[in-house]
Amino acid sequence: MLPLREQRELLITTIADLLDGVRHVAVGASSPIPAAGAMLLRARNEACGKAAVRISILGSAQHNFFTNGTIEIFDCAAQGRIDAFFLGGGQIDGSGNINLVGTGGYPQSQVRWPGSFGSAYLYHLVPRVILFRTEHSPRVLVPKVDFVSAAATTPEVPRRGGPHALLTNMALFAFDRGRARFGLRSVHPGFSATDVSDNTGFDYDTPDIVPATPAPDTATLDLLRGRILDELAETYPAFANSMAEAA
Amino acid sequence: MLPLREQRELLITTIADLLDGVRHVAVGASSPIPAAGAMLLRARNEACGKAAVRISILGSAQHNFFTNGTIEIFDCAAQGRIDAFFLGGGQIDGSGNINLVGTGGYPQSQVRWPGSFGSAYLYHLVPRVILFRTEHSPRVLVPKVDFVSAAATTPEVPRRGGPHALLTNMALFAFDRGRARFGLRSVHPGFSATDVSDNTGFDYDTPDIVPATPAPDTATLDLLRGRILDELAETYPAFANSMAEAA
Amino acid sequence: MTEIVSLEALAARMAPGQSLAIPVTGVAMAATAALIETGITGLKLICVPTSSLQADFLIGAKAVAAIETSAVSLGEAGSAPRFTAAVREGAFALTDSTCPAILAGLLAAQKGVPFMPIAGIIGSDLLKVRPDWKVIDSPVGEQRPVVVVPAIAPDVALFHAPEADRAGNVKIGRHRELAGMAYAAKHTLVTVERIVDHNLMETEDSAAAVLPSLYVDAVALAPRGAWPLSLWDEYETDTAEIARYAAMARSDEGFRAYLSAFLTRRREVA
Amino acid sequence: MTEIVSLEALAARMAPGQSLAIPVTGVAMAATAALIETGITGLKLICVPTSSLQADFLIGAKAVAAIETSAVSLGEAGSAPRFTAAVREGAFALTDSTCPAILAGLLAAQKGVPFMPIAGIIGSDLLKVRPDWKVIDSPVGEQRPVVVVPAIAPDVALFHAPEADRAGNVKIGRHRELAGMAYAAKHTLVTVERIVDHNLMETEDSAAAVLPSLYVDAVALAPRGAWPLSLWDEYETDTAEIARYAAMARSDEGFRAYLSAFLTRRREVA
Repeated sequence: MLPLREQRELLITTIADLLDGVRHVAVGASSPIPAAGAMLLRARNEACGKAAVRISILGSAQHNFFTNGTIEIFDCAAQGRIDAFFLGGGQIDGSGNINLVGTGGYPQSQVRWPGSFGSAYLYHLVPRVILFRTEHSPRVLVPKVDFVSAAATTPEVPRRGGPHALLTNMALFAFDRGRARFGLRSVHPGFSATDVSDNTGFDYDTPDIVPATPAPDTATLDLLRGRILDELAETYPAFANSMAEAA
Repeated sequence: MLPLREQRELLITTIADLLDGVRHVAVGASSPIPAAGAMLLRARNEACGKAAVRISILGSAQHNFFTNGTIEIFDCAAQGRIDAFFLGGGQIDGSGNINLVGTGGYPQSQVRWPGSFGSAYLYHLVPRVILFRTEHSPRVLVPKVDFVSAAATTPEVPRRGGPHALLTNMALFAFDRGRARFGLRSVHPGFSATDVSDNTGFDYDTPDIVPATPAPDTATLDLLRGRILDELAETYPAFANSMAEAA
Repeated sequence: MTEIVSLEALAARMAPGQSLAIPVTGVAMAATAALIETGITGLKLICVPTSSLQADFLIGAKAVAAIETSAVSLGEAGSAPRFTAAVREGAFALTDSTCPAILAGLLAAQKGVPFMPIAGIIGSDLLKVRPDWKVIDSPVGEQRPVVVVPAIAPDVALFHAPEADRAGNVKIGRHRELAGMAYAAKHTLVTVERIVDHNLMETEDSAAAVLPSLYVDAVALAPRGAWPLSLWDEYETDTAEIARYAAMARSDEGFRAYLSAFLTRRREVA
Repeated sequence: MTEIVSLEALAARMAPGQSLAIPVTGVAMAATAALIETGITGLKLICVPTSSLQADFLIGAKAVAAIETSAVSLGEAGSAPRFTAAVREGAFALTDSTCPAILAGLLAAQKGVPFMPIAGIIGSDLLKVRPDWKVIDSPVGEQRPVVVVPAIAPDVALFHAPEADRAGNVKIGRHRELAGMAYAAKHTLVTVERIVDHNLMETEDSAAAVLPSLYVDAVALAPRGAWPLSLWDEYETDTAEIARYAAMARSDEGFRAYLSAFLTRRREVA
């Protein structure tokens, strides 16, 4: 397994790759790794003259393009003005559904998480939702969530939004919306395809040859350890510090 | 018939009386007489320690309590925060319905007025709508409007809003919502009940003795010719001027 | 990202047949002149929620195929002569509305829903001439009949404002219906009195008065760009000019003469 | 008209059993402490659209009979311990929602309509646990299934802001959900860092950041009234204090000790 800094750099780089082509990515509060991925994409696009990337970070003054209160990010998504967003989940199932509510009965859940936030809405409306959850275990990645906070696919109703990929500490999965099923795309350095199957509670497709998730190249590392850390420091000072200290 | 200034002062005073008890009155653009009536009520209430009156005048900077754009006056009415409003009409019928659209066919009306504005909405929501139209003639006060911009009563749906009174250059009518019918309340000095019936195209109830609309008392005239003119000058400089010059 | 362009380039972004949302205050009169000079036709005007000189201009210039509005009027200066004449002639598809219904339609588009419920209206003949509106029984909440109106998503929203910054953030003050138009529209074009070098989003207070560049496709400089109409804190309505227009535009020829002089004057100012 | 009152008098305006709307930013923590000191019970909390310390405080103090929320969490400091425990115990009626649905419900109340349509949500189990929500076929406009949610009209909205003027106009900056709460609520109570002598509505730019006094029943002065939470431009979250709370409130006894010290501290400041 990689050291913590390298693990994070791999995740950040993978997220930047997953975001390739988006114009506007929104990032929830307390999401430094997704924010860093979006910042890396923005920096890369600038360097090679590609389209500018707008990053909205909830709770950041500098990355706030909104002036109409809490509702604006949701309206903006409904208008098709947000291309990518991140969701997690106490549970994520093999059909891409997520559970942010709890397990062990409802409403008196024995394990209760905070609640669904905007997931039930944004999952329908944001074209490229990246499921990001560092813990890769059978208790998180389950066959069927106990409570569907947000459904990944709804054949009965047209929608532009839904899961694009699932990224954990161990692997990257792509999501096939037609089949409502994940496919393993790559395994992070230090883990094997068997580690992944041992720790995943749901069925998924596995290619004959499972590639390793590519590590960031030197140019990317330079950005990550320089400009991106500086940009992160505004919104996530503690995280930026811990990354710098790990150097 | 009274001279122009006295006519106007009578209308303003009558409007102030009709508004007695309201906390928040909204006045459309280009409505100096209704605005003056509201200002008179405010001044009177202040003088005798009664509840303060809030006046919203569309297009006035000083009488603007709104910060949420064009929609706010409508939302505010829906919330029950506006007690009184004024509407006119190219036609007003005996059931209290008003027509702001036109006559002679639709959509190719041969006489076309500007349009319904917010009437179809506000008539339902503002408890005390005062119909104010200076011209008192059979072409304005008709048996049945050619186009119902806003309906006075809708027994099929509960509503708090609707017409309270109709004030013209000639007379004041009260409106009975249960019967959807006007009743003559008073006739302005210089006119008779026969003048009113000769010039009204719809049926209405007439009391055995038709009182004269009371003229403003001295205290009221002092307010009208002093403070109210000053207040009017901010929003309606031309009107305030013409009132001052007529002195 | 927002582009800062010339008034002509801004006008050239409109295509014949598009729907165009225009406001009551913050009216882009200079851009309207530039638009008429492109020879545009077939516009579907959406007045938010009414219009005065701007709609009358576009109608007189035969640029309008359809109009949805709660009213067209010159206010103190009386009825809008080209609008009134065009209605009589049946020169365009006329869709009468009521102010909050137009704002409700835009709000539906802002929220990505197909329709919006709205209070009042029941009993109005507008329901007879608007087959696209319906009265339904409220499916949830308090049980009562309520009017529903479809979403209005204009192709383009066009307005005039005091300031934009270099990033394309636009100061709209309290006139939040301008933001509402932009949220609902596919594209938004804005003219401004001036372009400032500082970031209008910089402080909490200044940001509150701003439509973010996120919604703004292009900004063009147009000093006194609302003239002869007013622009809130900046300048008053030129009532003499509006009265002059009202008198001249009574006939088609008078309108042509007025428009021609207006366009010439604009070219000279530009 | 708005009254300017003491924090105690403001808290005394809430009655047991009322529904209370509370926001995510601009959280009136000092007023919440004053409210808990009145011994209030049976509150129906409406989190707009989520809550953190404030809801957990009120729940821990046994003041809450019902809660409608999209989430309760201490953010970086982890789960909200009293909320989590109360859910497990079934200590209140729990109504789970999703952020934009709470805002849509308030918007319906703002507009005096019984319901509001909202995009998304279909497929979520929220629809199973919310019998007051429905999926309908859009009655007008684009034909597709759409979720409708009922209006939410809170008895009271309570928030904290930087400034009010003597007339009761309140500066809310870009945080327009605070205005949305006030529009929808029957009564609105506001605490502020300071009361200023000038008219906040005076200029177009300053007015854009204001909730008008029209919607504000009472204002009370409460310097650092959001502490230990942040107040946008004014002060940051006291993360150490939140972490201390998170640790202590794991048990009911720990929560009682924390709350007691918090109330004492507030009385000493006041």
